[in-house]
Amino acid sequence: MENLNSYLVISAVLFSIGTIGVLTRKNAIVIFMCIELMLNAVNLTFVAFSRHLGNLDGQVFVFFIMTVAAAEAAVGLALIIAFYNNKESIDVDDVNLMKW
Amino acid sequence: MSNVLSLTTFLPILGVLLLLFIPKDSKGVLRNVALAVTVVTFVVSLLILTGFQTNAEFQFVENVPWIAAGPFIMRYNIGIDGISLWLVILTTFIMPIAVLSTYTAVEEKVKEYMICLLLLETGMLGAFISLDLFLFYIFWEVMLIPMYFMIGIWGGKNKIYAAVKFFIYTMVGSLLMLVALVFLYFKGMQAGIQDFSLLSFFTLKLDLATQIWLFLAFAFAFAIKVPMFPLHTWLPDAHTEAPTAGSVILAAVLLKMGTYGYVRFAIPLFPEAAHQFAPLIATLAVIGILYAALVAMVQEDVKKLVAYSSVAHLGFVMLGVFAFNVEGISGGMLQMINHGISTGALFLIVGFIYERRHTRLITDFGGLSKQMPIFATIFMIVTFSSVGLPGTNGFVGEFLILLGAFESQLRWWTIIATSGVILSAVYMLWVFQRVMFGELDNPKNQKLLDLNAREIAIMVPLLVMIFFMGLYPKPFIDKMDPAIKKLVAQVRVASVNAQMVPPAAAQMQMPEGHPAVMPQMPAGHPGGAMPAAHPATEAAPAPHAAPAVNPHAAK
Amino acid sequence: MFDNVWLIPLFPLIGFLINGLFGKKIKNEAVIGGIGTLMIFLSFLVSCGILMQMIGLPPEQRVFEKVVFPWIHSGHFKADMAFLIDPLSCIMIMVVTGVGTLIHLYSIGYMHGEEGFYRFFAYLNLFCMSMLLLVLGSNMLVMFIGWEGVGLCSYLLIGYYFHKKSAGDAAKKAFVMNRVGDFGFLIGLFTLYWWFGSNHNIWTVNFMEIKAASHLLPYGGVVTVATLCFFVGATGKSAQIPLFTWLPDAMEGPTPVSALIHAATMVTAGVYMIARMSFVFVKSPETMMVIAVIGAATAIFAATIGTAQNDIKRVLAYSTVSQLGFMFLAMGVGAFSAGIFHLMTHAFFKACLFLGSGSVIHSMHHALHKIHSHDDAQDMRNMGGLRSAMPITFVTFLVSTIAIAGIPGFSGFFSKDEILWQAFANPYHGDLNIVLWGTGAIAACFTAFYMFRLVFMTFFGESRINPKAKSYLHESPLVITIPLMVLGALAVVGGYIGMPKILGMLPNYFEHWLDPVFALATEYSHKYVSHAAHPSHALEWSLMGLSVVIALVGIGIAFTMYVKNTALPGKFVATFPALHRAVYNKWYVDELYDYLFVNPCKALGQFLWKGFDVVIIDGVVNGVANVVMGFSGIFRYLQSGYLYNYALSMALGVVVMLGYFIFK
Amino acid sequence: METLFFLIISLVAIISAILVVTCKNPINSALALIMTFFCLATYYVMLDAPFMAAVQVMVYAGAIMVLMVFTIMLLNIRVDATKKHSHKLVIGSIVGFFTFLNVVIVLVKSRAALPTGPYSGEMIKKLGHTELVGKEIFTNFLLPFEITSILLLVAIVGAVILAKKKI
Repeated sequence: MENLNSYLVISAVLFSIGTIGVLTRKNAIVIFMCIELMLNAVNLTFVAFSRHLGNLDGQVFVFFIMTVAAAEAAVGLALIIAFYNNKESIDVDDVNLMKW
Repeated sequence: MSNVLSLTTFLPILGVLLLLFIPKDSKGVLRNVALAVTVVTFVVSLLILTGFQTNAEFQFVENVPWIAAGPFIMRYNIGIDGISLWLVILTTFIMPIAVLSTYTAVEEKVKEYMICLLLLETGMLGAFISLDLFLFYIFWEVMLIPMYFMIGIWGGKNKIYAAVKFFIYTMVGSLLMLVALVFLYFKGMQAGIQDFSLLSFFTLKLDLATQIWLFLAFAFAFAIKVPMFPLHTWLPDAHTEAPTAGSVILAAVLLKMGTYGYVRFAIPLFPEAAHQFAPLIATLAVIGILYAALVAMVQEDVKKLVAYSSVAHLGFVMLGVFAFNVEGISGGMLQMINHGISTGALFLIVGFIYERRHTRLITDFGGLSKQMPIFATIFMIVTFSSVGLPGTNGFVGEFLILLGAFESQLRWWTIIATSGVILSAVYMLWVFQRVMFGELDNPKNQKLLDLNAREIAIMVPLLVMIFFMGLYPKPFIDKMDPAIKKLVAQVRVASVNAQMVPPAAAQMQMPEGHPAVMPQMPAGHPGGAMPAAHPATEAAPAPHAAPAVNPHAAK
Repeated sequence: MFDNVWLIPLFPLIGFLINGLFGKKIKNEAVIGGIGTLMIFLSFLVSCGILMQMIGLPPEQRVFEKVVFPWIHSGHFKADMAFLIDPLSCIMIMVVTGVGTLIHLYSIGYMHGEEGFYRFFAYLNLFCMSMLLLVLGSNMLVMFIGWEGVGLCSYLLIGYYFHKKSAGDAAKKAFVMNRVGDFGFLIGLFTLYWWFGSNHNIWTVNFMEIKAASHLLPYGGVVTVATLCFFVGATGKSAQIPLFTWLPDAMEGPTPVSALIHAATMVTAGVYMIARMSFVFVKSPETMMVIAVIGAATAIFAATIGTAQNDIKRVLAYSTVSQLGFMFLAMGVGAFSAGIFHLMTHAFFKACLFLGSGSVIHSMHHALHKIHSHDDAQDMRNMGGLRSAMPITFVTFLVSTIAIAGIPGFSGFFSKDEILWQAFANPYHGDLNIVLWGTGAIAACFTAFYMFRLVFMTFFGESRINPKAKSYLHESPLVITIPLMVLGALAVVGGYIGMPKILGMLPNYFEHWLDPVFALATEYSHKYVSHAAHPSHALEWSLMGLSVVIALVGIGIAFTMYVKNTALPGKFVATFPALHRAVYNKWYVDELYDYLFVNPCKALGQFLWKGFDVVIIDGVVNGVANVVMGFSGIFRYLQSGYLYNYALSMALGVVVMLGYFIFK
Repeated sequence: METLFFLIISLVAIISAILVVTCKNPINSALALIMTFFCLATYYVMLDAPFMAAVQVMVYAGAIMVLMVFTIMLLNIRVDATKKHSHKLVIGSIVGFFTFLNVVIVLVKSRAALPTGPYSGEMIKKLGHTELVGKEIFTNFLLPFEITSILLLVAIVGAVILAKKKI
């Protein structure tokens, strides 16, 4: 296997790219995908550490994160659809009901 | 039987669960179930009364672990003594009456209303029986929420303003209390106290500076709830906007929470500080009495008038409590119950005419005696009870308060406060005259119906209590007497200590807790007048060196 | 028999409960009135029994205390519901139940057909109960129940015709003024209790215990404070300066009420209270002087007002105030038994006068009602010449008037003369005595004048009533005239039990009877008064003669002005318009009080509410809220509502915090 | 050999991640994301976690991404080329960069702890990864595992309710 650090660096890169995506994109679905990317980056860290420490807890966590991600996907996409039904758009710039 | 206290407290919650399964639209069923629950609670609470032994100990104590979070250990520690006993009974007594009064007054969201009422009951009972400070705080906050909704949803025109004002006023105080509570806990930890139990805090010996700050925080929270001048302005608004049952409970029980807080927590926990502040609080109480009476006199809205009269009455309670003698505190406790009954009754009375006429302006009435003789009679009895006519309950409490305060160092305050007796007659009789006497000239009033059977049934228990407590208050006083004596002893020792701190500090080498070297102070000596009391804070090490356990604290 | 003393207040209470709760259902006036009267009559019988038994006992054993049930026990404080029987309370219960019975009987006739007949009797019974508690109470607190209870009943009965605004006002005024007095009473009570407790560890409000410990009290000082406070209580209840203005207004109540409450019984409570605590009062020479001066001043002040009133009941009301002044004068000069004696005789003749005036009003009202006239049935200017129409009323009224005017042979003479003599010859006030006596004597002259003015205007001369109504005037029914006759008889003979020693015909039973009660007071007074001057019998005889002359002068003036030369009063008014206006308007005391107390209080209340409560306190509260609102109004612009802004700030926050922990 | 493989996979993963962010068309983004997921699955294999790799492919690349692609197709999203997002782009990139910087600094400054657990690579290979993970989940993490089922149930209900009617 490779050095722990290389995995962590890859994970950091992926996470940062995901962050940038969340912050810059307007399409709600893309933002959503970027969040998945960030989650996966964290998953990678978990697995890498788990392997390094010889402890399976991290992998169990990944398992749970996946569950959460799945649930999130279901609800999040449902929200996007509901929003689209309402506004004919999934641009987050059109969502500003929380304004003031 | 040993769990009767918990049973009483949480029966209303069971009632709430029951109500959840009843459909929204069957209003009659909802009302009857709520009534049944409160009546059962009252009956169960009578078991407490019959099982109560007349002594100074806490009884029906239940003490089980509850939350242990790191250094914070909260226990479910409840129990009652003579001081809380009657307030518990008062609460369970008032609740069926309050529920019954809503039968025609509330037509919307009946289910939610009843749930609020029952939750409120649990909150109030819980606060009265808590012996764990943290538990008390939780119940204290629990009370707030249903009341907030009751004012905010079922209130009058200006309900949102009143509800928010009520909530924020109380919240400000209780947050301060929370801070003080946590601080007190850490102080206790240093002295080896492991939990939030009130009884262990009683044994805690604090230096005067700490006491003063903690007392101020507690006193502020309770002063808002009482409410004392000048923190009273939420009360008229809350009372005016609240629905009848809300006003009744607010006046009868919720306000007692403040005065009870002083008697149960602020004074015995920080007795020396309490002595320091007695003149200040007595001054505020006396100002409250006169001020509220004068303001009540010129009110145009009957309900607001009654609300201001509450402020005046509770000023009397505070005066009695801060007399620090048995007569004064007994009077204060009695007055709490009396106020619950007679002001509760007054709010019910205002509710009756409001339901009929949908106005509370005094000028809209006049001459109602002719049309509503039963109502007039009841109103009059309650009016005189509120005025404190001998033979009714109001007198006994007021008299003992004034007597006790006169005996203590608050003599001059008492003389001024006594003139409140005149003013109370002025404003109550004036409103009675304007509402009930005179020509029945408003055509809308000429078709008013007299009280119906339900309304009379609501009032009868209150009237019975008015006379019973006025003519034979002995059982009430006897049950609370030992607990009050204990409290007075606790406070008196502290007052001697408070005045003796500088010499005590000088005699640090003396065997600790040597009461023999302290000359017996005359009981009626002004606590705040001694200039020597303040430097105590600089001599802080002295009390610290003393053992944590106060040898005088009666156990 | 003594053990049954609790029956005395119990019977009226039962009457009150029956009539109060079921009176509306009973409807039958005879039954309601019968129950009310019977109950008070039963009390009267019990009282008689107690009196008989008491007479049978040697004087020093004539004290008995009966605890009915424990009332308030708290800390040091202990007050039981307990009754005290001694010669003084014996007299009082006899007067209350006796006169009370007669007035109940009278009311059956007088109140016939009134709406709320049952209510009236219920209140009347309640009043009797409270009054009996007041006089029987063995401690200050039971007395205070009665004290306030009679105030309550007075309120209820004055406000009996509640649809009249004036009645409501008068009722409220009476209660509030009484409350001012109660304030004094309470402070007095507290002072005494506190002083005994803190100095001698005697925590008591019981009269007998205080009496036993009264030797500990100092002369003056704290006792002056306490007794002055008690005296304030007495002025409220007994309508003395400065708290007298409620009594004339109280005439808004039905006439039997005026007779029972505002003449015979309740208003004398203050006198009774001072007598009850004579052993405390005499310990303060200052208070005694204040009482004497206030009494004398009230006597003359009210008498002057009485001369100009036209309402028959108002004249009697001022007369009552004036007579009460005499009683206080007696108390102030240490003539306690004389004062109580006057209280009793006054109860007879003043009750008779009020009931007589009630009889007149009843008849007038009836007659005016028949012709649908709206003339005032109580205004003496509408009366005149009633003598022939109402012979019984006239005779009893005249007898009582003679009694009050102080003509020898009638009861009023004995008591009033005794008071005047004591005012002159008492050892307390030194040079002030002559002033007190002089004031009293002039007041007596005024009394004779306005009372005979009343009689002349009402019963003599030509009839001024609407001629159409004249034929409807008739004597009242028996149920009304019997009490009149009984009281009239008492007004004549009642005085003989207390005949002054100097007349020598009968021993002064009354004074002997009360001796054990007031002996201690007399003993205390010896400590500081000089009793060197012992005025001679000759002086007493001559003063007695002088007072008779004074009375006759008063009567003579009245006769001249209102019978012989009826134009004189008009001329007098024309000559001194300002004086007449001032007297007619009661020296503007009401207006003065409005100006000094009532209006400032209202204005202050308005200011505190609208100015302080709403503007300052709520201003601060809402101000805080507004400041918060203002800030949040600015900060809310941070809430753009755009998702990326929130995400950005969150990420930024995470970065900054992480950075802080890394680089710290 | 292994290092080279790792580098290639890393390159693919990073490029496809960048593509996820930069592609104009969401479908392309989605495809790039799938690519990234596959790369991650490869990493898991390399880390002796074949079960995780399988789950990664099935759940993420399979289920979740299918859901997303369906949504994109269902909504028929237009390419969002029109709107400007210049300042957002800059600030977002800066924040992202600093995130990266932070993480890297943490990595540089810290040292990993020594292995503590009992599971070495050989052991995993011998006993089988799936079995070990299964044991862990069904013993130590039984309660959280059961609770996830509630989470999923709630998510299903929520999704149905949200998608059902117009809000």
